[in-house]
Amino acid sequence: MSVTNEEYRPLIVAFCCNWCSYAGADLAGNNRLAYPADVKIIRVPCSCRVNPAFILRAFQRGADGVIICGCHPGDCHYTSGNYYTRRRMALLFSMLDYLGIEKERTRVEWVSAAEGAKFAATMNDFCKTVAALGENKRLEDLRCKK
Amino acid sequence: MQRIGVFVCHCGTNIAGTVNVEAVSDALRKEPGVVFSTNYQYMCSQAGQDIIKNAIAEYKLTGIVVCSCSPRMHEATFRKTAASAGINPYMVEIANIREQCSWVHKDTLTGTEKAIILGRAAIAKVNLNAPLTPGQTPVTKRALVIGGGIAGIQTALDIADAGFPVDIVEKKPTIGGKMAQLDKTFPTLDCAACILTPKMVDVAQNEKIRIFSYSEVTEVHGFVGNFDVTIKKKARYVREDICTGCGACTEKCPQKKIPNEFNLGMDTRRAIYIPFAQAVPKVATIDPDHCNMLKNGKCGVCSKVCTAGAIDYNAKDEFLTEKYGAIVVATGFNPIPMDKFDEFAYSQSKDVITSLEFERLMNAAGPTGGKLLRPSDGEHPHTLVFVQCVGSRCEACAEKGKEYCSKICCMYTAKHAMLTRDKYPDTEVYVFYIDVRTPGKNFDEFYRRAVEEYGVHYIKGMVGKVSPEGNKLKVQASDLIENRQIHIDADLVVLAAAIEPDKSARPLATMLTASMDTNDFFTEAHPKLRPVESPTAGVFLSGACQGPKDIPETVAQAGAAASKVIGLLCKDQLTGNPCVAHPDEMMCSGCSNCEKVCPYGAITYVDKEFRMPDRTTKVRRVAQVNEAVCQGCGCCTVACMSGAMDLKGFKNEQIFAEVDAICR
Amino acid sequence: MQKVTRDILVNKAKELLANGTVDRVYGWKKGEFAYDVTPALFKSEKELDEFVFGDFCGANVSKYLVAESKKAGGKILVFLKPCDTYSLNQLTTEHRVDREKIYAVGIPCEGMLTGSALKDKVDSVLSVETEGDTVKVETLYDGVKTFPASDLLPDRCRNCKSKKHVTYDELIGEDGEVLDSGRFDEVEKLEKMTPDERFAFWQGELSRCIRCNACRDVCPACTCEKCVFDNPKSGLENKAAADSFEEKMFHIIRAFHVAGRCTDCGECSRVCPQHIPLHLLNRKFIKDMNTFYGEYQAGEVVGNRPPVVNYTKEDIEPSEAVKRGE
Amino acid sequence: MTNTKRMKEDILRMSGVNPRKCMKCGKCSGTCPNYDEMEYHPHQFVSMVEEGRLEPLLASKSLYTCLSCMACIERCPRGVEPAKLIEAVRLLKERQKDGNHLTANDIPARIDDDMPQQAIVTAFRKYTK
Repeated sequence: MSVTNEEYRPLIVAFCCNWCSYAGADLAGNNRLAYPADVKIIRVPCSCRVNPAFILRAFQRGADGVIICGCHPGDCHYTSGNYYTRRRMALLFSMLDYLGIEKERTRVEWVSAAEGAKFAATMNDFCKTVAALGENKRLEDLRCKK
Repeated sequence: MQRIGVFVCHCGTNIAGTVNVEAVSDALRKEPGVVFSTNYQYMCSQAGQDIIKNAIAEYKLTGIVVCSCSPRMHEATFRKTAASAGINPYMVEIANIREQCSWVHKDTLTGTEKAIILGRAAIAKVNLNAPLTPGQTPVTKRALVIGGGIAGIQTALDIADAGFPVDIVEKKPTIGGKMAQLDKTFPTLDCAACILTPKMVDVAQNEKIRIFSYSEVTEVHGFVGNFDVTIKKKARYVREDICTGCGACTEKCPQKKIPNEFNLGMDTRRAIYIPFAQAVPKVATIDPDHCNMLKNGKCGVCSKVCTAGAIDYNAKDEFLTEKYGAIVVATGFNPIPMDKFDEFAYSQSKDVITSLEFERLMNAAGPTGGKLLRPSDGEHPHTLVFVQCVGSRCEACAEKGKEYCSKICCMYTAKHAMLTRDKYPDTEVYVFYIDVRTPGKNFDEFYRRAVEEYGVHYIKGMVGKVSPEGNKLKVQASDLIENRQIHIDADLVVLAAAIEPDKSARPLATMLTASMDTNDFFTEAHPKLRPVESPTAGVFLSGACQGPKDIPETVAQAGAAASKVIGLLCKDQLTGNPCVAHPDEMMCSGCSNCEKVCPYGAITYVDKEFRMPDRTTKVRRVAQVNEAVCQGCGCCTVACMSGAMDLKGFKNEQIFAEVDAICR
Repeated sequence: MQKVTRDILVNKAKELLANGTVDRVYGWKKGEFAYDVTPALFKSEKELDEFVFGDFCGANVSKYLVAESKKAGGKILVFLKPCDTYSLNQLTTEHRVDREKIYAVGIPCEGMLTGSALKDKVDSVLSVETEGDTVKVETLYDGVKTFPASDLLPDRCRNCKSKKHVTYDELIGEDGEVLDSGRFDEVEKLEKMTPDERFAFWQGELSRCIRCNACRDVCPACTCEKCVFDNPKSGLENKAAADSFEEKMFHIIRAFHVAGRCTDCGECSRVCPQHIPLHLLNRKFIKDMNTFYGEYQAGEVVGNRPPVVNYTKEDIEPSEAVKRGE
Repeated sequence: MTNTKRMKEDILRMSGVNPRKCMKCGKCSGTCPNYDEMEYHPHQFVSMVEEGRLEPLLASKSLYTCLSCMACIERCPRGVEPAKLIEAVRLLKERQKDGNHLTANDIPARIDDDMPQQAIVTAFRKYTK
């Protein structure tokens, strides 16, 4: 990613579960609810498919923020996947914070298939937060930056 | 290396209006593995699909990337297209450049840039895709219903009606369950036996249905379509095939003082007994705990009086293993024990009874022949107090009560009060309630009739204390509306005990790997959309084992569960989801972490022999995934430290590749 | 310092070998120096001559049982300190050892000294002796020096979590109690820093990492058949850390993989040649799990379900979890 | 914060009771052995504290007619513990009485060898606002 642009744009990776959040993102599209193009969505069957290594890899390769979206607790298509996500991410985020990495760069949001507006609002808010933090310098592979 | 074709859709102006589709297809042509890239007005149209098919043939494509609308829209379409042109449908990936790009971004420059990145991610993924084939498993066309109450009976009848064989396993000597013990049913007041016993007879006579009464499920193996179930037929010491149910033995047995479970201990039965007149199967059963012959070999009266020669004192428990395609749980409920509720003096006075005991007292076949008489002295009671919510809605102490509303008590208490006043107009009937909950067809009308026509005293407030004094029960309660404390000298106090799932449900859930909530009710696959299925494929729920229910609801759910079973048994083969977890046995450490998080019980472990590089063999414990049961959530892949467990279609390396492509 | 002597242990080993209860013994052997005692397997009474026991026998031998207990032959005798028994239980829970093949003798522990702390204080050690709480060190150039034992104790012993053996077949001496240690104090201190200070702290620590993998290789929770970092197919393969990211990546992922399974035995920090306080990463996870999901001690009971592979419907949200320190 | 609101918070803090758990079943009052002597009954305490109607409670004799038999705590199906709430209202009332009967300065004069220190501490708490 080039950073020579006059305006800094963050790079956001969003992991969305197939059943709720990905559908929520589709609904945001159907309703033409705009959010920044900085957000790139990766589809996973369930938020519990997201390995902490995926998140670290995104940061390594230059992502400035990573957000994981899943079904609301209790609504998981696979009954319990997002409960595990909640535990894993609570622990991982707390660890990243402990290592001094800005806690605003990671987020978990529960977005249902009906919450297109929430999806767009969440992404707008997250982009704004991450943009305010600036580039991710604390968790990146220096070789990936030109 | 894959040979990938990229197909960018304009979707009219839906995509092309914001995204420079030409630039996208040009940019993606340069990606590794891409041998063909084009764009077209409507990729999903017949003409668009033909472009894909022709390109597959012409460029010998092995992978397809379609940059179009959401995969939730047309992934299936393009997979079919690919399959019809001879490549594996799972070699198709969709880059969502409509819902998640052109529709949400206004600027052509950023839209185009993002579309290219999304396309790149899809190409990176397809490069690592592998052809997937859904597994096929045959279906055993037989169902098992566990529990022979009204829920189990209705489910079995409905399944049998569709032509499939069904077995009912009932732990008691007869089917019928709780409904057989009821007197009248609300809100129509028809007699429970009159509507239930014909169904029991139907079950007995239906040649598709086998009844294993006095039996229990002891082991369950296998998975949807292919369960192996071990059933223990407890020794009843009477040969079912010979016994005619004449009842001669039950009259001659010298052991007379055994509390009769069917009448909740309010009268007695013999050591050899038939639970009630309309029992199905109507055969006698010997109670081994009380039979003299079985205990010390001294008696044998029943054997002498049995003209059919059905008595067999040497009978043993029998185990049989049967195959089933589907299992329906219908284990029902019980009232909770009342002995912990000291304040209501249930253990101190015989005249404090539960509602189920009241049902038996009012029933013509009950211990009093249908006359309402006090259990202590057989006198006719004049003042009756009904207490609602005993143990229900009770958050304070879990070992005593239940946090949930038991749902049926408001209605049956109204019924009891009404029937009492109807039969005995000389009585005064008080009902103490917290709320009267009557949602249901004709339910509130029924309750109002109890108040308005039958003059039942409904008092908002709870009974604080019942103390036996002489032959009276002193009831102290509050009347919240009049803000006073009431003292009533009652003759009979009836407690609407909370109901709880049958104790057999918890071990059964473990055997079935079906999940339960903290109250031991079975959980549904989805609380709204799949209310009669358990999260474990092939296991269905019927009746009160899933939550408190009245009879019409139970019957409705029983029918719904049956229709789900029929839908399953109709299939000759089950086609699985090919995107399932798959362990790399060479790397698996056998730690069981994946097994712990699997919501479907799809993971088991085996000890397997491996050849080592030095030609020795080593036995290691490794995970096995049952592909027919796995639903592909991928939870196990993260629980696996070594990365031995991976998810087909969403492999670790595929997701890494997507991340890398996006962050490039 | 130690209340049990070498002779007690050797006699016990000889007795069990003689009566056929076991056919081999895991213990310790003298290293090159007085302070680098190493775990070793003894297969006969004669070999036991080389058996040593003293204040530097800190190595947790439970991990050696992963391979040893799967081999043919009879039972293996192993002497376990209280903290080692937690590891053995955890390994049993994960089916990594065959508990039936192990004869565990619990031994009391008064804290084990570390060679690294000693080397920080003196050079050219010839011999070390302890008398009570005083450690007498004979050196080549500086003569005899004495230190209080507490100066040479690693953090895991200064903040010992338990003197209770959670599994054993036999016990030498009296069993102790689970202690109320201050093992999370250091973590709390870090939590109270600003993110910038924390980042600087960890940057300073982790940048020293030379990726020797000693922490992983000694860790009784790291027993995977093949580590993700060694596996080209995992997408995480990384033999040597090239920059600060990869050092962090390795240690975050390693700490995450052992989260809920780490018994806080402290071996990682003991063996780290760069003196990185790796236990502070593991303890952060333990502390978080305790506060978020209720007290949990890995290895306390066989068959326990670690919090990371469990859940309740009322769990804390990740956004709340990171806010907690504010 | 209004006075009532602060008083309510004090009561809830002192008692540790959450009156919102009450489902208004009245079992506490049905249980109460001294019901007729009480102007306000246990369930009314719970709902009046929740509604913030504290003045009538503070003025009521019921504060002293509660026997503290704890039957209502024992029987409450929701674990609301009305007796603790009544006790807290009573404490609040005590603490509001007049001014400070005992100030810190008064204490040294009252200390002698026979006086247990506990008694002084208790008295100081009881007789001081």
